[in-house]
Parts: sequence; structure tokens; C-alpha cells
Amino acid sequence: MSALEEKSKAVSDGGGFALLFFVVGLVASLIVGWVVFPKILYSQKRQPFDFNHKLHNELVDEGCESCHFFREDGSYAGVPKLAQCVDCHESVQGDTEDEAIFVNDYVTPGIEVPWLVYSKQPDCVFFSHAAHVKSAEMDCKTCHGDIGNSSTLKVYEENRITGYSRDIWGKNIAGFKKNTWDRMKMDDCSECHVKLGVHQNSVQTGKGACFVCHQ
Amino acid sequence: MWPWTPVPKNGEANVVNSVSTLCGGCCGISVRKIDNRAVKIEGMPGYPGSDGKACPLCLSGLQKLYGPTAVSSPLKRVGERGQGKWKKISWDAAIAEIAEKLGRMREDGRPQGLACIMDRECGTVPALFQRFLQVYGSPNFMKTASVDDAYELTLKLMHGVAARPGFDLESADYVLSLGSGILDGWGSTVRMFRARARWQENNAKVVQVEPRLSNSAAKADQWIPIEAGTEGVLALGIAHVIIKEGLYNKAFVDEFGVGFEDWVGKDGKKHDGFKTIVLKHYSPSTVAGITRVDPDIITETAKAFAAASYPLALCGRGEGRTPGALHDFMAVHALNALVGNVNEKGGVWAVPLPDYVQWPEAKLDMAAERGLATDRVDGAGTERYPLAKSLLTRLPEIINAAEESPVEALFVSGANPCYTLPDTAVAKAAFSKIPFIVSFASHMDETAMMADLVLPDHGHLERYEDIPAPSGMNTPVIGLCRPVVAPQRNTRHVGDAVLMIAKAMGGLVAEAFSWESYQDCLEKTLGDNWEPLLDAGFIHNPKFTPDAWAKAFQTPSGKFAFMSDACSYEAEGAPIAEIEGKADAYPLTLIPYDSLRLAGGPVTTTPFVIKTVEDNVLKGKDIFVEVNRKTGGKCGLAEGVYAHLSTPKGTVKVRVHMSDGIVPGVVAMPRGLGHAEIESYVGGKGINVNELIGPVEDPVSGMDAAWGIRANLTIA
Amino acid sequence: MDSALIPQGVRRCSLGKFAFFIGIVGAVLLWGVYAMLLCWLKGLNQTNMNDYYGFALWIWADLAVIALGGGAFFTGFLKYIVGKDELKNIINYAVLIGFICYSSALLILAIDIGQPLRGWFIFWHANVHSMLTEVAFCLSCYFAVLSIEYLPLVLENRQLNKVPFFHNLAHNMHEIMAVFAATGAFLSFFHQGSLGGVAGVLFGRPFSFREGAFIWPWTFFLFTWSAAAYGPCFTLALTKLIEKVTRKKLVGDKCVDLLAKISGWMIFTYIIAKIADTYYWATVTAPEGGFTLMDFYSNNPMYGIWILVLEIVIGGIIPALILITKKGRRSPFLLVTAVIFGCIGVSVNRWVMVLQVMAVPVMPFDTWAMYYPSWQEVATTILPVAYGVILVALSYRYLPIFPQEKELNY
Amino acid sequence: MKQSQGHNRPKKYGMVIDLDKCTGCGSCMVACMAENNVPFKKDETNKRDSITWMKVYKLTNGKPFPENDVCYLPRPCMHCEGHHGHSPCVSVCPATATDYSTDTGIVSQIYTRCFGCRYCMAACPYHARYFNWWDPVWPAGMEQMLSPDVSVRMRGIVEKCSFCFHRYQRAMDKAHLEGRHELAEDEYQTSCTQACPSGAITFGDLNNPEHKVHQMVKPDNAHGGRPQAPNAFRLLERLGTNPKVYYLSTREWVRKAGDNSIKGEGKAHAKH
Repeated sequence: MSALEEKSKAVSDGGGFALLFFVVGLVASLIVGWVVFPKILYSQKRQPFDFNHKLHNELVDEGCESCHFFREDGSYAGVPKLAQCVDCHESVQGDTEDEAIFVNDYVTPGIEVPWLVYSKQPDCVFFSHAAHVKSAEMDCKTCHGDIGNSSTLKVYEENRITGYSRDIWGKNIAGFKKNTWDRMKMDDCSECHVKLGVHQNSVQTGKGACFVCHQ
Repeated sequence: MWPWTPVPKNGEANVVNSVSTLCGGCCGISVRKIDNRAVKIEGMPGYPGSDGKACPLCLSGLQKLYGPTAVSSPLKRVGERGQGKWKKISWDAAIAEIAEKLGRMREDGRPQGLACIMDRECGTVPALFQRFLQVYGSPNFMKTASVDDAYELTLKLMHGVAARPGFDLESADYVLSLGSGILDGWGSTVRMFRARARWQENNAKVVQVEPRLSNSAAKADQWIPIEAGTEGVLALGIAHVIIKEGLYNKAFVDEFGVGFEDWVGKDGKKHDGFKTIVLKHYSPSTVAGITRVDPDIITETAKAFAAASYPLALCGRGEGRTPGALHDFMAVHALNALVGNVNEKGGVWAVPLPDYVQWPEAKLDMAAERGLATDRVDGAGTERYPLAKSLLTRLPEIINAAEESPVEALFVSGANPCYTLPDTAVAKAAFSKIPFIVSFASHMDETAMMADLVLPDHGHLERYEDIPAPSGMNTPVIGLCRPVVAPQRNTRHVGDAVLMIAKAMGGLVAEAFSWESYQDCLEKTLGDNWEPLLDAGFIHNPKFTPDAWAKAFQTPSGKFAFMSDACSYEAEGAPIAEIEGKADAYPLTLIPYDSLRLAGGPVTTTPFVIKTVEDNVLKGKDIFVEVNRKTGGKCGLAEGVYAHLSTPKGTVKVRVHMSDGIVPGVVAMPRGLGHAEIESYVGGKGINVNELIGPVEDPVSGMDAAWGIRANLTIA
Repeated sequence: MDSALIPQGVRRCSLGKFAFFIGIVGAVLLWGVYAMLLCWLKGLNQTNMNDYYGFALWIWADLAVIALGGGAFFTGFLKYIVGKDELKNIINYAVLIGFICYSSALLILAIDIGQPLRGWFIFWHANVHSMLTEVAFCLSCYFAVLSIEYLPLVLENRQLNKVPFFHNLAHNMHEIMAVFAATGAFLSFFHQGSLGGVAGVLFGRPFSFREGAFIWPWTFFLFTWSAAAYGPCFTLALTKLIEKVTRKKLVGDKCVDLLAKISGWMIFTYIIAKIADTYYWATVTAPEGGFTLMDFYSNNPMYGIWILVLEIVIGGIIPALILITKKGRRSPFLLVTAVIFGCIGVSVNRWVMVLQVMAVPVMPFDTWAMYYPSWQEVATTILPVAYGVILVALSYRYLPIFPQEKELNY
Repeated sequence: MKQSQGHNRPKKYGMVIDLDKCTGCGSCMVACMAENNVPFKKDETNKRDSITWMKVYKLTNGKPFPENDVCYLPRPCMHCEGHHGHSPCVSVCPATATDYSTDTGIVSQIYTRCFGCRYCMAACPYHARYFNWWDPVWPAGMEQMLSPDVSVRMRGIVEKCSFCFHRYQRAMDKAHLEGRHELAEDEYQTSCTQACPSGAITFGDLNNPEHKVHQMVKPDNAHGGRPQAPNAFRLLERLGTNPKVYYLSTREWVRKAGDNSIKGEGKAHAKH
């Protein structure tokens, strides 16, 4: 082999190695970024006990608002209080273990259930359920997904840095979403507001001003 | 996001109406709650007087409720008095200790050694204490005095009735305020603000007579700067002009007045009447010499006052924390009478004292009877001061003068005498001589610091109480203070504490208290009124009208007494209450001043309210005194410099604020600072002006007539 | 000991002496770092800034070092774009000073903000209407450019340059430096201007508010102009200083003379514009807001009319007249006087445009706000100076900053 | 989905403060602090480091005794409209953390967006903006009084009066529930307006001729909202900040104290 050939071989050998190095590095990075990082970032928390939305939904007359109702002052009550459940659940009704936990650990001693709220926003956020549900006549599903037909509660994932629920950022670590309920970030609020042209009142951005969604 | 910044919990909003007892005016309040947390205090719409508004102190009441000074359980003193060393004890142990102590005193035949100090005398809580003292056998119920007491005495002497003063402010069309801080906390604070708004709408004229350009003066149509302490003289000067020009209401004076003309007393001698005295001694030029008010202004003011349809003269300096000289009150009331506006629209009304506390007469045993027969320790009701009901300001001197304190055991509730009494050092010395002090304070204060036992009362937002008659209200009102939140700490209602002590005492003392609890007592006392009170938050009779002239006066003559045997003006000179100190050593005069941004009474200012205090009143821990720019210049002072302020009571270091809004020769100091450093938001800042001013006994009433003290100000 | 690192053919002091010097300056640096950490950890309550003085000492320092560091872009502009080749003898040093000034400025900005962890919001949530956004973007970009300009210099270190890759990289970077210089000049024109705009757009503050062209107030142009004019003054001043310290001649007279002349004419034209601006502001802009000129300069213990005289006459007219005359700039004493006066002039200008803006009461019942810095602020402000001294010392010792050094001294 | 809510007539919420009525009692300041979770420190006497969204200034006519006169002037955020919504502070914020809403005319703010550059404070001639120099600290237990309607601010950011915008949000919630899109005048009132015992503060929509604020000052929207009522004025009218807080006073010296006048006549002096 001539010196020239030798050199070019060395280069091509070296090139192969470099390529391999690049590919391995890329794959490793992708795994870390897409799989390991979310695992580290979010802690998994269980709800105090499981709850069957579907089952309850079939028993009530007014859909979601039967339990997740509006108060007279227009504010939204959110997750039901013990008092709402006690009417039926004063004693164990069915035969599920979860109900037994509920009755024995919470109803009997009169302790509110420390539910982990998937859609809980930071305290600087103002969200009017009344504006969306009553005036805009949106359904719950648009933002929350079809929870009403779920028969079990998913694992609550909490961001270790911010303390927020993973439902805010969304399941997809890159922030892509397929459904309207996949994410609950400010951009998602704004996306809909921009599309529908509501509260496009900012002098700075031409979109919503701060106090539309902040307090 | 920022883990050490709290995130308030959300929940269901609800509102509880109550009455806030922090300020003297008792604002009706609406408390907004989120679930079980109280988050905001607002005014309660429809509440008599305050109607939807509240004063700054009451608005910040949540800082008391959740604040660091609230006492969390009964405390027993373990250190020296005032040192603030305590150990927590149980309620039962505390009650047992008191009962044991009181029992022994009673057995030893000295029930009169028990005394009680409160800041009020009406309503069920004072009544419980009064009843306890009665069955126990002590006449020594004392109340911190205010202008209301001086006014009551005035009505007693001039109308011959036991009544409190009511002012038909809203109807007045000419208001002459002789030193009253009508916008600085005088009367029922918020009602005064609302009345002022009404005056503005009705084009009523407001004239403020005062040495300092206070907020009241600044917002008046006219400010008449006056030599400190001479407001009563000016009133008589105005009376002079009115009489001389024949502008007075002859229908009233001739037909319903006595002592206006020369009169014959019980002693059979002829006395000069009001008219003679006023004409003789109070010509505008004489008055001008004393008050330094221009004679023309006196004449003009008199004419305008007399010409107004509903003129109203008010007195009682500043917020009205100290009663002042009885002569001043009588002079001003006489001025009102001259224009015939007593018990009339836009005038001063004699409003009957609240009488809804009607309990069956308590049975007394021998020990009690004997104790009650003794003279009161403060000298009220004795030969020297027959008119006064209580004379708390005399107490410290009496205790200090005695070898052993005549007060052996003391209950303190609602009051903070170790802060509010004049000459605080003397008061504290007296308190340290009292062998046994029980404080019912809900918040640690200067007096509780001196106590042996602290039995914490519920805070003002945690308890029931009837709140009768805000100061100056011309219609009868009972407000309901009710729990906004459940008690946050191991406290008991002071009424319950009294019941517990009584029950622990046993015998007739226990028998006098048949109620199960304070709430039971309150409900039964109010009877049929309880439900309406609970529903509305208050009971009010807005249609109340005072007795017509023909039957309003129950003096011996049945007429309005301009002068009488009980109290007559000296024939000579001007009745200005002398203040302490010699003019050569103390060329200036120190006067306290009140502001809504500082609570001057038993309740300490809140962090929010002190935040509103300007930096030329308080800077860091330094208090500023206000002095006329020229006077200050003569003393070699400049804006902001440190200076020594000395009075016969002591010397303190202050900073100087040069002002164009104060008469020369006067040094003004805010009331409400200089609290003990129990917390560091308000405590330990500035000087308590009461430390520098001693009491001056009014020769007739015995109440504190001091309006200031001689002082000197030198650069530090 | 470190002779292998020292550029060939030049003499440097002993390592011990050098280390001693660095040690002293390093102590000052550590003091500054301590203050900086206090500000970050305990918050800005460590400063004497307050609600009236939201901008204070170190923002002034920030603006001042950026103006003084303007020598880098303007010298670069002159050398690479205008083609004044003589300036190659000072361009390295100008770039070094620029690099120090801009890195310091960025550091100060990072300390100055109340929530440093959110600093990136200025890029992420950028508001295009804000002059500060423009500043942040241009400043960061220009800092990157300066780093690129400084890098080949570092690579020319004797040992580093032995590495073929570094050698080639440095060489190739030199080749295309004109592109970066042009980019840098462009960015610099903007951010110097936007720093001026920061004060000029405040229409609630009549002291600083100026009318202007398009979206830019006159201060925008004046700041750019003044940075271009006074930046070279600072470069020259520091050259004279380092020559004094090292007791060597490092830059040829011809180069100094050229830069001084250009700086002189720039100051001369700038000061005419500044006087015109001041006149228009005093007679038209400010009166429209209800102010007379003397409202801004009286009834306070600090800001007398003297400060305007200092800025315009002492810091403007005098250095301009010295530097534009051949006699003036060729007299060593006058030259040094002129460049120092120039540095003072531009610093005073930045001072009043930051601090006096805050001090002047705008509401008629408001009072003058006076302020003095806390030690933490002073230390944080001195921190970049110490850092600069160290970087200059290291660069001078180990890098061929002054290409003429050999020819002028040995 | 309905879109109607976005198409309400634009409001311009503003305030009229009658200085003849204001007595300087401080209720507005306290009501504001209590409503908006404003923090407090142990020493608040350094007024340049003391957060008071609503601040009452004491003005004097500067005359010697006994002609001296004082007037109190409450100063909330002016919610300047500037030129077309470019209020002095809004346009300078580099992170879009503050904004001007054309729907309500309110200068709004996101506390968690602000990174504390303080440029807006430098821009505001009214000193209505305050910086959190310190960590807000509530004595143990006192954090219970915090309202959930207003986000608690952290150290290192700027805050200011929001015209109690959360009250608007609260009122709108109720309106939505009741199928309304408009609020009645009394449904949205600020905490200070509600608290003022003298009734000196009036709040409402300046664009709405039926609202009291409009009737009291008759803003001339063609000329930057200039008041047309005889005794009405705005602070620093000449600067073109176009504030939405109007003042009323029958006293000439007070009206003159509201703005700088080049001849220097009638200038008020701060009481210091």
C-alpha cells in the first residue's frame, strides 16, 4: 500500500469510529433526554385511594357538575368535599377495598381526603371555570380529557423542581400534544384564545394581557 | 415556585358580620373568610354610624387575630414584674389560685382590697365584673376615663339627668370643634367621617379650634389656631359676643334656663349669673389676650355660630382619651344651650344610659356589706369628689403614698393602664406594689406584663359580646361582637373566666352567677332582643328622639342649669386648668396629639397601620416632635435633628419636625408610640407621651384635666 | 519558571513579583466575589438601592464600562472596515479591553436583577418594544463576537501556538476577522444606542426623556457617538497606563497619534451634537413637561449645574480641542490630560443619565432622592476592575498583545 | 364554543379621588394592604423601601404659620394609558411581565414573569411601583390571613396596585354563572374605594357615561383623556402619561400642585 492509501484507510477507519461514536452518543443522549430525564424529573405519587368516575357518573343526573359544581358566587368548588360524599357513603356501600379505605379512614373520623389534583395550576394563575363552562359553553373534556368515563385514577406525577403536576407540562416531554387536553400550559390557553379571538387585549403582544390569566 | 413564599389555600368564601372592638368607635365589620380562615375585614353595610366603612385599625384586625402578641394559654409569672418570664399553667390551676387568694382576703375581712380596672362600664362583661365585686364586697370598680365621662358629668350637672351625650351631627349646619379631633378619632371614628361628608354635601361650615393643624383642622373650612389649653375660654368669649349682641335663643334661655341671670344659692347668697360673669370677664379683647385668637375672629365666629340654623359646638381634646377640665365642657355646653340646641335637631342630646342589663338583685353577706360600705380607694364618690364615679388617674399616687397598697388584688380587663395612665412611671411603680394582679388580656401588653396571672380572653374576632352605644351616638344602639373564627388558642371568654372564679369561690358569690356560661348570660340578658341581634348584628332605634325641653331637665329647678350650687364658675379670672411646670425652666408646652394612624388607647397599633405612619413622625425607633418653625429656630433646632425634650416628669431624646402648622411655643408629640417591645413591629419604637405628662386633678370632678405639660426642647 | 509561556523576545518581571501583584489584585477580586455572592444569596437588600433608586452605582458602572469599552468596536471598525491599517498595533489591546468591559457588564447585569434565575426570560419572553431587550440581545451577541476576536490572541500564546490545530485556527480566524469586526461594529452601534435609549424613552422622567427619530430618542444616537468618540480615549489612557507600569513603550507614536486624532474629531463633533441636544432639551422638551433647566440642577446637595459643565466643557470641549490640534495630541502631558478628561466626561454623562434621572423629583410634591452605595455595591463594582487588571496582566505577560513591543524596546 | 365574551365594549376603569373629601386617615392604605397580601417588615419607616400600593402623600401650600394648609393625596397606580396603551412602564419591560389591557385599561402584571430589572420603576414618575427588596415574611400563624385571590409575591420582583383586578375576576365569575357579560357599576369596586370612610374615592368605567367617574370628570378621550370638569386634574398631565386616576379639588394651590409649571408659580412643597 502506498502511503497515500494508508492514510486514506486510516481516515476511513477513523471516520467509521467517529461515526460510531456519534451514533452511540446520539442514542445515549436521546435515551437520557426522553426516558431517563422524565423519570428523574417526576416523582410518582399515588392517590389516597382509587376512585371510579364512570361508576359515579352513571349514578348522577347532572354529569360532572353534580359533584364538581359552581358556588353561588360564581367560583368553582373543584374537588368535592367530604360533606358531599357522606350522604351516600356514611357506611360502606359496595365491596371495593377503596371504598372501605374511604369510609374507614376518612368518613368515619371526618378527615378531608387529601386528593392530588392533576390539573392544579400555580397560584399565580387565574382560571375562571365559569367563563369557560358557562359563557363559552365548553365541555370539561376539552381541557381535562374524558375523566368522566375513566374507572380508575392514574398515578399522579409531580415535578420535583416546581412541584407541579405533570399534566400541566403534558405527558410528552417535548411538549407535543395530540389532544386539547394533553397539556395545560399558558401556551395552550393562549392558543385557544388566539384562535377564537377572545381577550386579545394586550398592547404589548396583541394577545391576552397578563391579568386575563394571572392574579 | 419559590418555596419559602406562602401559597394561600383556596376554598369557599363566606362572610361573618361582627363589631370590632379595637377602636373606641366600635366599627361594624364584615369579615371575609375562605373556609375557616379570615382573610379580610371590611365595613359592615348598614351598621349604625359606620355603615359599610371601618377605621384603619379595625380594618387591620386580622393582624391581631393571627398576630404574635396573642396570649396562647394562661400564664403565671415566674420572673420579676415586667420581666416577661412566664410559665404556662392550666385554666383550673389559675382559677383555683385566684379563688384561694380572694377567699383568704375575704376571710380576713378585707374584700375591699380587690379592685377592678376596665375600659368600659356598660354591657354584660363590665356588669359581670361589677356584680362580682359587689357580691364579693368591694366598691372599687374603676374605668379608664375619657371625654364621655366629662360629658356625662356635664349632663348630670346641667340637665340633672344620668345620660350620655349624643350628637345629632348629621343635621348640624355649623360645627364649632373646640379642640376635638373630629377626624382624628374623636367620638365614633367612622361616623364622624361620614358626618363630615354630609356637612360637605350640605355646605355646613366646620370651624376647628386647635393649636395644631391636625387632620381635623386641615379639613375644616376654617382653622383657628389657639393657645394650647384655652379652648374653653374661647367658648366663653364667643358666648360673650352672643349674649352682648342679644343673639342667643331667648325662648330657651328665658323659659328653660336657670343661672343665666344672677341667682340665689342654697346658702342664701346672691351669685353672679352666667350672663354677668361672661360679660364681665370674657370680652373678646380679654379672651384674645388669653387665647391669642384675634378679637375680630371671635366676634365673627360668634355671629356665624348664632346665625346658623343648627349650630353645634363640640369639645374634648383630640381623640378624647383624657377627660379634661369640667369647666371647659360646661362652657361649651352652655354655648350650645345659648343657641338652644340641646335635645334639638342638630344639637347635643341627652341619651339615656343603656339599661338592658337587668339582673335580679344579688344577695349579699355581711362580709360583702362591710366591704361595700368602705370608701372607694380612688376617692370617687367621697366628700372631696362627690360627683365622680371612678377616678383611676388618682390611684397610682394613692398606692404609692400608702405604706402598703390599699389594693391587694387587681383585675384588669380591656384596659392597659400601665400604658395609658398619665405619668406611666408612677403608675408602674404603683402596680408593682399591688400584691396580686390578674390580667384578662387577650394580647400581651404593658399591664399584663405586670400581672401575676394572665387569663387570656378570646380575641375580638373569636368571642361574643354586646357592644352598647358607641361614643357620641345620638340614638340607642347595641352591636353584637361575635366569633368570626373559632378560638385559635387556649383562651376563655373573660365572662366565662369571671363565672369560673365566682363558682370556685362558692357561697353567695357563686349563687349570684346562675348562668352556665357567658353566652348563656348574654342570651338571657338580652331576652327577646337576642334573636334580632343575632340576625342583624345590631339593634338600633333610629327613631329615638330626646325629651323635649319641658321635661328634659331634672335639676332641682327642672330647668337647664347654666350655673348651680353643684358647680359654679369662680367669679374671677379664666378657668384654665393649670398644667405642671414653671415657665422659666420650661418655656414651651408639650401637648399630645392623636392620629388614626396610631392607636393611642389600650390596643396597640397593628403592623399595617404603623406602616402608614409618615417618616417625619417615626423614623427607625426615633419619634419626632412637631414644633413651630420659628420656635424651633429660636431653640437652635433644625429639621430632623435630635433634641432633648424635658418636662417635670423626665427627659427623653426625640427628633424634631419643624412645622408651619402649629402655634409657636408648643411641642406636639404623637400618642400611641413607645410600647413595650413585646413584638418588634410596633413595640420598642418611639416614646410614650404619657410618660412625660402627669395627671392634673380637676378641682370639681377629680378627673384628669391635664391637656399638656410645660416642657423644654434643647438640641442633643 | 514560566518563561516558556512568555512571548519570544520580550522581557517580563519575575514570576514571584508577578504572583505577588496578582495576589493583591486577587484579594480585591475575592472581596468583590464575596459581595456578589451576598447579593445573589441574600438579595438586593444588601445594596442601598431603593424604590426611588432602582438603578444605581453598578448600572452606572455597567454603562460606563460599555462606553469606555467602545474603543474595541470603533477601533475594529476603523481598522477592518475603514482600512486604517496603522491601528493594527493597538487593535489587540482594544479588543482585550472591550472583552473585559463587556464580560463585566454582563456579570453586573446578572447581579443586578432581582431574580437571577429568571434572567433568561429576557430572551424567552422578549418584549420587542423594550430598549433593555435590545440591549440584552446586542450585548450578548457582541460579547460572543468579542470572544471570537479575543480567542485567536489567546491561541497565539507560544505554547498553544505549537499545536498545529490552534495555530491554523488562529491564523484562519485572523483572516476572516474583518467579518466579525463588521458584525461587532454593527451590533455595537445598536446596543450602545439602545443603552442611550434606555434613558431616553422614559417619558415619565423629563430629565432623561428626549425626542428622536423613528423609535429612537436622540440619546440613542448620542450614546453610540459618544462611545465611539470616548472609547478610543480609554484605550489610549490604558495604553499610557500600562506603558507607565511596565516602563516600556508598547504602541508606536504614529498609531497613538492617529487614534487620538480620530477620537478628537469624534469628540468634537459629538460635543456639538450634545450641546445642540442639551439646548433643545432645555428649551423645548423639558418645558413641555413643566420643567426649566434649573429645576434639574438646584435645591439638592449633589447635582448642581457644575455637573453639566463638567460633562460638556471639561469632559468634552477641552479634550476635543486638545486632540484635534497636532500640538496638543503630540504633547505627552496634554494627550494624557485629554484622554483622562475624555474618560471623565463620558463617565459623567452615563452617571447623570442613570443616577440623576432617579434623583430628580418629578411629582411637584416629591423630594430629591439622594443615595450612597453600600459596601457590597462598591465591592461588586470594583470586582470587574480587579478582574480586568488581572486579565490585562495575564494577557500582557503571556500573549503578544502589543506587536510593536519588540521593535520599540529592544 | 361561544366567542361572545371577547366582544364586550372596551372599558377604561379609572378612579376619581376627591381631595376635598380625603382626610388622610389611611384606611385606603390599610384596606389595600389587607386585600392584596402586601408584606410588612419590622421597620417600615424607610419609605423608599416600604411597599404601599396605595400611598397617601401629604402636600402643603408651603406658607408660614398660620396660613399653612395641607392636603392629602392618595396615590394608587395611575394605570396610565400613555399613547395608545404605551404607558411609561409597560413598554419598557423587557420580559413582557407587565401589560396594558385594551379591554379594561388596566396595567397588569405577572409576578412570576418579572425577573426584577426595575426598569419599570425607573420609568414610573409616580413611584407607584415597588420592588421586593426583602423576602416577604409573615410571623408564625399570620400567613393564615392571606387571600387566595392575590398571588403572594416573592423577593426580587416588582409589584404595584392592580385596581384590585381579582375583584373584577370574581365579579365576572358571578356574571358568567348568571349568563351576563357586563358588570354593574357596584359589582367591581376596589378595596380602597370600598374602605374610604369619607367617600373620597370613586371607581368605575371612564368610558361609560352612566358611571359616576365619567360624570365627575368628563374625560375628553379625543385629547388623551383630559378632564373637562372644572376642578378635576391629573398628576403630571403635561408628561403625556395619560393616567386614569383623576383628582378633584376646589383649592387652586392643590390643583397646581398636581403638575409642574415652568413659571414656578404655585409649586407645592413636600412636607419634610
